[in-house]
Amino acid sequence: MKLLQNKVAELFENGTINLMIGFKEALTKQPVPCFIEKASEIEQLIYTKDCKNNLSVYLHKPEVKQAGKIGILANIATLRALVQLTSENQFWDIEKTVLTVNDKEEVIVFSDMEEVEAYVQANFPEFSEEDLKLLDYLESLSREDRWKYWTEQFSACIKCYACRAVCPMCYCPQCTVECNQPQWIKTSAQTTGNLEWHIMRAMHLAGRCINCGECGRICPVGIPVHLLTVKMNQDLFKEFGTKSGFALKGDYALNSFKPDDKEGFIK
Amino acid sequence: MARIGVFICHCGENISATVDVAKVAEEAAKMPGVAYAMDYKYMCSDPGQTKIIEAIKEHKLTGIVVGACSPRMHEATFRKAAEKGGINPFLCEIANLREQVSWVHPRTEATTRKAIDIVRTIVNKVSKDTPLFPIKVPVTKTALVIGGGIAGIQAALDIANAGHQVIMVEKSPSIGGHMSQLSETFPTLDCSQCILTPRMVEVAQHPNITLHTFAEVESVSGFVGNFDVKVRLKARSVDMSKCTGCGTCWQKCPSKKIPDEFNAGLSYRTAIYSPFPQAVPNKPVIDRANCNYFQKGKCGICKKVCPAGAIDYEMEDEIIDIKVGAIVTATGFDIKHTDFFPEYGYGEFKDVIDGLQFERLASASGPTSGEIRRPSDGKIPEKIVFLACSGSRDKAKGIEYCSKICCMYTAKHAMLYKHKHHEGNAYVFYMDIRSAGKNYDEFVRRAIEEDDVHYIRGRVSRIYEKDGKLIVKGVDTLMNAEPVEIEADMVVLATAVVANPDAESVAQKMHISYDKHHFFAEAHPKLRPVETNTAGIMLAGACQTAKDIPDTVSQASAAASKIMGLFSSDEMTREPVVAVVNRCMPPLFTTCTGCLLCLEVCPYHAIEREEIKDRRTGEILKVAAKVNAGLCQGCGTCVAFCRNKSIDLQGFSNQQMLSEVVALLNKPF
Amino acid sequence: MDKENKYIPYRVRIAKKTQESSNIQTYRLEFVDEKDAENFSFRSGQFCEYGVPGEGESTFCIASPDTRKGYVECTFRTTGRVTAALANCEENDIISLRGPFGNAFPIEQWYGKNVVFVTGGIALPPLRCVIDTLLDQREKFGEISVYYGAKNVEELTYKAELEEWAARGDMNLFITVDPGGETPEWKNFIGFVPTILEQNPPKSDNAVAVIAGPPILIKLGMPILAKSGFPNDQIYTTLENRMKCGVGKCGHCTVGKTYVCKDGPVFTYEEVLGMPLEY
Amino acid sequence: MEIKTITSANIPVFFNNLVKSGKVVVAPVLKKSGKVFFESVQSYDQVSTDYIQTAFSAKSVVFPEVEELFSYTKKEDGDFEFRNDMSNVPETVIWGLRPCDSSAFNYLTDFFLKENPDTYFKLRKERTTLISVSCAKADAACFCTSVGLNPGNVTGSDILLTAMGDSYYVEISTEKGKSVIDTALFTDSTEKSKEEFLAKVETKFSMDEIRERIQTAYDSAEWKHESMGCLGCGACAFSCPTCTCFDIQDEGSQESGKRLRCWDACGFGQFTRHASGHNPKSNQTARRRQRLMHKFKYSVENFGIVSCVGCGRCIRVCPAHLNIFENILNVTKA
Repeated sequence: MKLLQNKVAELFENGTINLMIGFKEALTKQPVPCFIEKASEIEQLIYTKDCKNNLSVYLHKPEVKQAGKIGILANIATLRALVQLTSENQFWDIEKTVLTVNDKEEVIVFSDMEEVEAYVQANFPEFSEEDLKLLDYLESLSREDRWKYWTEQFSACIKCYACRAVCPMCYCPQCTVECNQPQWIKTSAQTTGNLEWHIMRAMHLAGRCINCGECGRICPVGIPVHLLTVKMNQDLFKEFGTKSGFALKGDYALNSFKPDDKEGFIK
Repeated sequence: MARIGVFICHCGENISATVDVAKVAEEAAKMPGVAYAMDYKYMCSDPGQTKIIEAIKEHKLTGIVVGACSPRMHEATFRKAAEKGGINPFLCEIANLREQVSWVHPRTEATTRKAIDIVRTIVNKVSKDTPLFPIKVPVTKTALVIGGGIAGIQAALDIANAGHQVIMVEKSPSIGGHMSQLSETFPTLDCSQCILTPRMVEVAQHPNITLHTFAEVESVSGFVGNFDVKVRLKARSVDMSKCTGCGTCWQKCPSKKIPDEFNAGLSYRTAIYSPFPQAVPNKPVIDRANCNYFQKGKCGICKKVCPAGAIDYEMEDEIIDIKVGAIVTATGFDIKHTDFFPEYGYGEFKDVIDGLQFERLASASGPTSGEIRRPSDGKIPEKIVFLACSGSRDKAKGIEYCSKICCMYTAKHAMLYKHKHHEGNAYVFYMDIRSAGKNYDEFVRRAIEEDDVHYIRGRVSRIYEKDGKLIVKGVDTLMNAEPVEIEADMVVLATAVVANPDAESVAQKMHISYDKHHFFAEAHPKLRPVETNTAGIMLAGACQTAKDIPDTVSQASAAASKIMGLFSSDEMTREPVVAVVNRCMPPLFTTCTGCLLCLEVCPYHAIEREEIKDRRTGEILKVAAKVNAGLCQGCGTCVAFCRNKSIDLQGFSNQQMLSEVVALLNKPF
Repeated sequence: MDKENKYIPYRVRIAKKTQESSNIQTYRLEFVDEKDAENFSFRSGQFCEYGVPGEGESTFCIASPDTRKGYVECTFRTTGRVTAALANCEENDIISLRGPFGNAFPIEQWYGKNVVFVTGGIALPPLRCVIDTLLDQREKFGEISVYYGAKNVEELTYKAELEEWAARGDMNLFITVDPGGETPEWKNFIGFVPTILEQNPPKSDNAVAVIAGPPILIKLGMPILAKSGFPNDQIYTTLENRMKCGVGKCGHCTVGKTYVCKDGPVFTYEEVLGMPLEY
Repeated sequence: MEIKTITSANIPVFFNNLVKSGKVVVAPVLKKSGKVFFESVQSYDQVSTDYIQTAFSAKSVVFPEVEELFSYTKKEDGDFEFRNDMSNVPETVIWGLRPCDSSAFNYLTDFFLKENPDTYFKLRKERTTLISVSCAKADAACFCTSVGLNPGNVTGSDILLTAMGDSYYVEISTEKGKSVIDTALFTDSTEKSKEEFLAKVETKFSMDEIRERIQTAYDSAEWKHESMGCLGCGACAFSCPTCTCFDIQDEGSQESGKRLRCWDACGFGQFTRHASGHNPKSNQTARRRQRLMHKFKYSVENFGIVSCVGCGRCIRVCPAHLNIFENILNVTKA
């Protein structure tokens, strides 16, 4: 912990960063995001394997961007998000310094995104076993039962959009649900509109989701929404061999056509 | 609520025979937003249009729907009428009641219901229409002609003579194409080269024509008026500026056993070569695949003997970028060769030859200097059998179409042979004789009646060799299907005309469509036979379908005139049906996220990165996508792709599309 | 609004549609139900919710003076879904109307005083209602001055009315367009409204000022008026935050604890100074 | 106030009798996700008894997520017909609210009915009976004692039940409460104090201090830092028992459909955005400040009540783990 704090202190001192996004311990004893603007606050900084939040989502916030030079303490999901976001041209307006703590508890300060890319590729995470188990279970259901499962789940949704808010890939300044000319999706909390919203979100994240699972973790009504995008990613990998958050020059299945594509109709 | 007028056309009886047009108009009048509805016999006629114009004024219409034929037919007509009536032409939409309804359904109530549904969807769309204004784009007044055969030559000369710049790109070392290989031409029997070579020279010397031979088009991007073309100038290994065309190099070249393409494989050429004596430019290239120096690293004789020091082995392909406003595709054709016909000898009998080979045998510039001698032993054949329709009109061979020129050139071949050897016998097996064309039938009759060519209506089943003779077994269907067997010295197959082997890839480079035989597709088989579906790209010659010289030349001139029309003004107007990235007030500027993933999906490369800057400080405020309205073809791929609907297609906006769907789903009954 | 349920609208018919510029139109609305017409009364400064069922509601002030009964007028610019749907309406179409909501200008307190109006762009309509109310009882007021500007000539609202006002001769008009927005025929001022106001300051004795416009005009204009000697409680403005309910419930329009829809939209500069900068 | 007692064994009987009486009974139910939600139940065995706080409040009974304001139909002549029928709003009993929630109903009632009374809320509130259950447990997010409430607080409830071993202490505050009491099951109370059975909720701050310091808190420099983690979702507002912001939406075509009011949240970036693009509360700092100032200052000024009841839901639900009482403490720091 000290190692990390010293490193961050150094970054503040030599002017590399003027805002550090990291983790601190909350009253409830769990690690929560913290924002360090002054060297005096550095000692609250912690990093444990329970640091699950994907902090890259904060890099979209105008208040955070204002800082200009930002340090970010990233877990592997966050690193993937940073790689994916770079491939989507999202970081043209900030200077960021990326830190991580590896398995051996060494603090790594990446000098550029290429290094992050290499690190991600060398430590690319598998799908979580828990997710796979649930997905397998859902696969085992009949079509009708699966449909029932999801309609039941979505009927609880109240469209608070917390899933969107925590998602680093949901950075559109105006989400499709907010487009009202035409109004694609009913924004009132009714079951049909909910289904449309979640299906749409899954489609928009297919091949872009970096499997951090934040949306499922934070859903106030407990819908495992992340399974949808995880499943999409699984399928895209199976069908097209693409992995999101893997390369800076993105390989996005939905915007590219390759001559050896399975579907010949497009030729 | 908008005030929409609905005009239902009977199209004579084309629509009214199947659809209850009066009912459609009556129902339309009840639709929300419709202020006026009527039906009329011919909406596209002058009185019909006048009715539209008057109704717009009288009923203060804010939009109109014309239920008629496909918008491809009369959309422009009705939009002009709308404009005359005083409303923006893009507030006029067509409900296709002919192609989508009356022509494809029987007269039932359901058919009329479908017509009403279609009108309803379009009415709802029009209620969401916004005025659009044409886009002006500049025109680069240079034409690219791809292919230096007679089609390309004719088109290039016509355009150049009209005062515009022309760039001609020819794949082989010389222009001239297939026509330069021909002996005499039907139906006049004048010498092909005699009429062609002056044109070739004219191309070479024309101040408005830039000629690139031994060159290929690498890629085409851009759009009508503004194409960006990359041309690969293949390495000739000969410095054109130094070479005098003296011929020393090819006389001394030791690789002499390369089948000569110009003579259709009937003779050999060297590795450094100029294809034929009248070649334009008459300067050689090195065929690196067959050159000792390039293959084995030894030789270098040509370099040693060249008095001008023009040989350059280090020369590399060069890619040049050119900007052109329009393109003539005149890439020509190929023919099936004898190996396509196992039943006629697999290409193994030397004396079974194809029509092009016969041309070379009959040509004064050919390997036999115009003497018709058979390839195997050089003897003058006493009996020649000509087989018309070799491959053509043969479903089993996969070629259903008629190659068009074979009937004529077969008659010509037989005639040329008979003229040279009055004592010889010429037989022609044919299916039908197709000799429509000025003086064409007379020509065939002359072969039969004056030159004593034996025409046998029937197919040849087999050809085999026996005692130095080719036994041709067939039937004469006019003689009670009696078997016919001819002992021939030579057999000439009028093999089918086919597309070039690389036609598919050429079409893909040009973004033009092609048929299943890889012949390029015209925009409309009758009314736009010269244009392709890609605006600004024209077709000339046999790359479109089998054609004889007069047809080819006519089409080439037609293509040229289309281009001259295009070049007649400095800018042209385009329909505003293009995609646009939305813009709004600061601080948002646009809802576009600048992810630029759409750059990849645009087939026309019409999307670019835009930096929105503060007007005073120049600071970048936002990065977003931007559509180049000139390049955009309005295909809508980006619209479908954009996650948060930041791109919309003018005239087919999300709002309009959804309103159509909603109209269909929310119908009152 | 005396209806018990504030959310059930009146039905009103578009009696007249006037295209002010390419995307600005004025509707004269008459009640479908005569009883509604009798029950409906409003005061200058109040606003309504105008709606196209199926598309939603949009908030505009009432643009016609409370001295003219039997109809209400509204003027709006097409900016979003609802305004687009409204703009798509034609004469005789029926739309929905809720209101009137909010407070009003204390016109009775202005009797005998000079009144200065400062406004820009699409913010003339909320003041036009006041100006016409004053003109309809012209004798009760002193000098009436109007400072009005728009981005360009095309975007000036109520062009015909501006000419009528000019022809009256009993009011001072300072009509301006932003630099670059003028046409060759333009004879009036060129420059931003605050600039013109500063260069031609109104007399502040025995006078009240009313200012309305985009947030930037209000923010720049009010200090200039104050500098010209208008006391803070004699400068009035009308704020236009996003509104949905009109009755101080939905929360969209809040400026601090203040609900613009219920406590406003008319405020004095003094009141505005006491609010956070959230308008 | 009437004090009675009921044996624990009789609680299910009382509950099931309420169901049988034809009322809709809404009670806490444990869901597969491990969270407890209010929903309509048929029998007491569905009811969860072991929970600190439900994930969402019960406000949706009187202020539904989506409420139909009216439906409309366009007639042939282009005129509209507006219909609003609330006759089928059921008599509802909310069972198992925590005392903080029932006091939230007091605020809601003031908010909706004091000025421009809201027809819809009024009717729903009239037809709702609140039977609360005091808290025997609390967690680190609970802070009712800081906002002047306590785990056994009776305000707002029609009936408050407090478990005391094998019986319940019953406080009946209203006539409505009395009317649902099944006299056979209840006996008069043997005066025992309920205090010892209540949870101990730590006081995080003193409202008296906050009340004073919040007057100048708008300009605190801490807002930015305190809101840095806020992602602008609506989870806090939607789970809050006193948040009342809503949006009005039309569903349907221009021919027929309904006008709905649905929950909205002041944290959403679009919430205050003008059609022109101008946004008076243009950043999350301003929006978070609005939410907190509203709870602790504005509602005091407008209604005389702090509109935060210390239920702790927003703390538990926040994806960024923002803590409302920490925020308030920090922005009112001397």
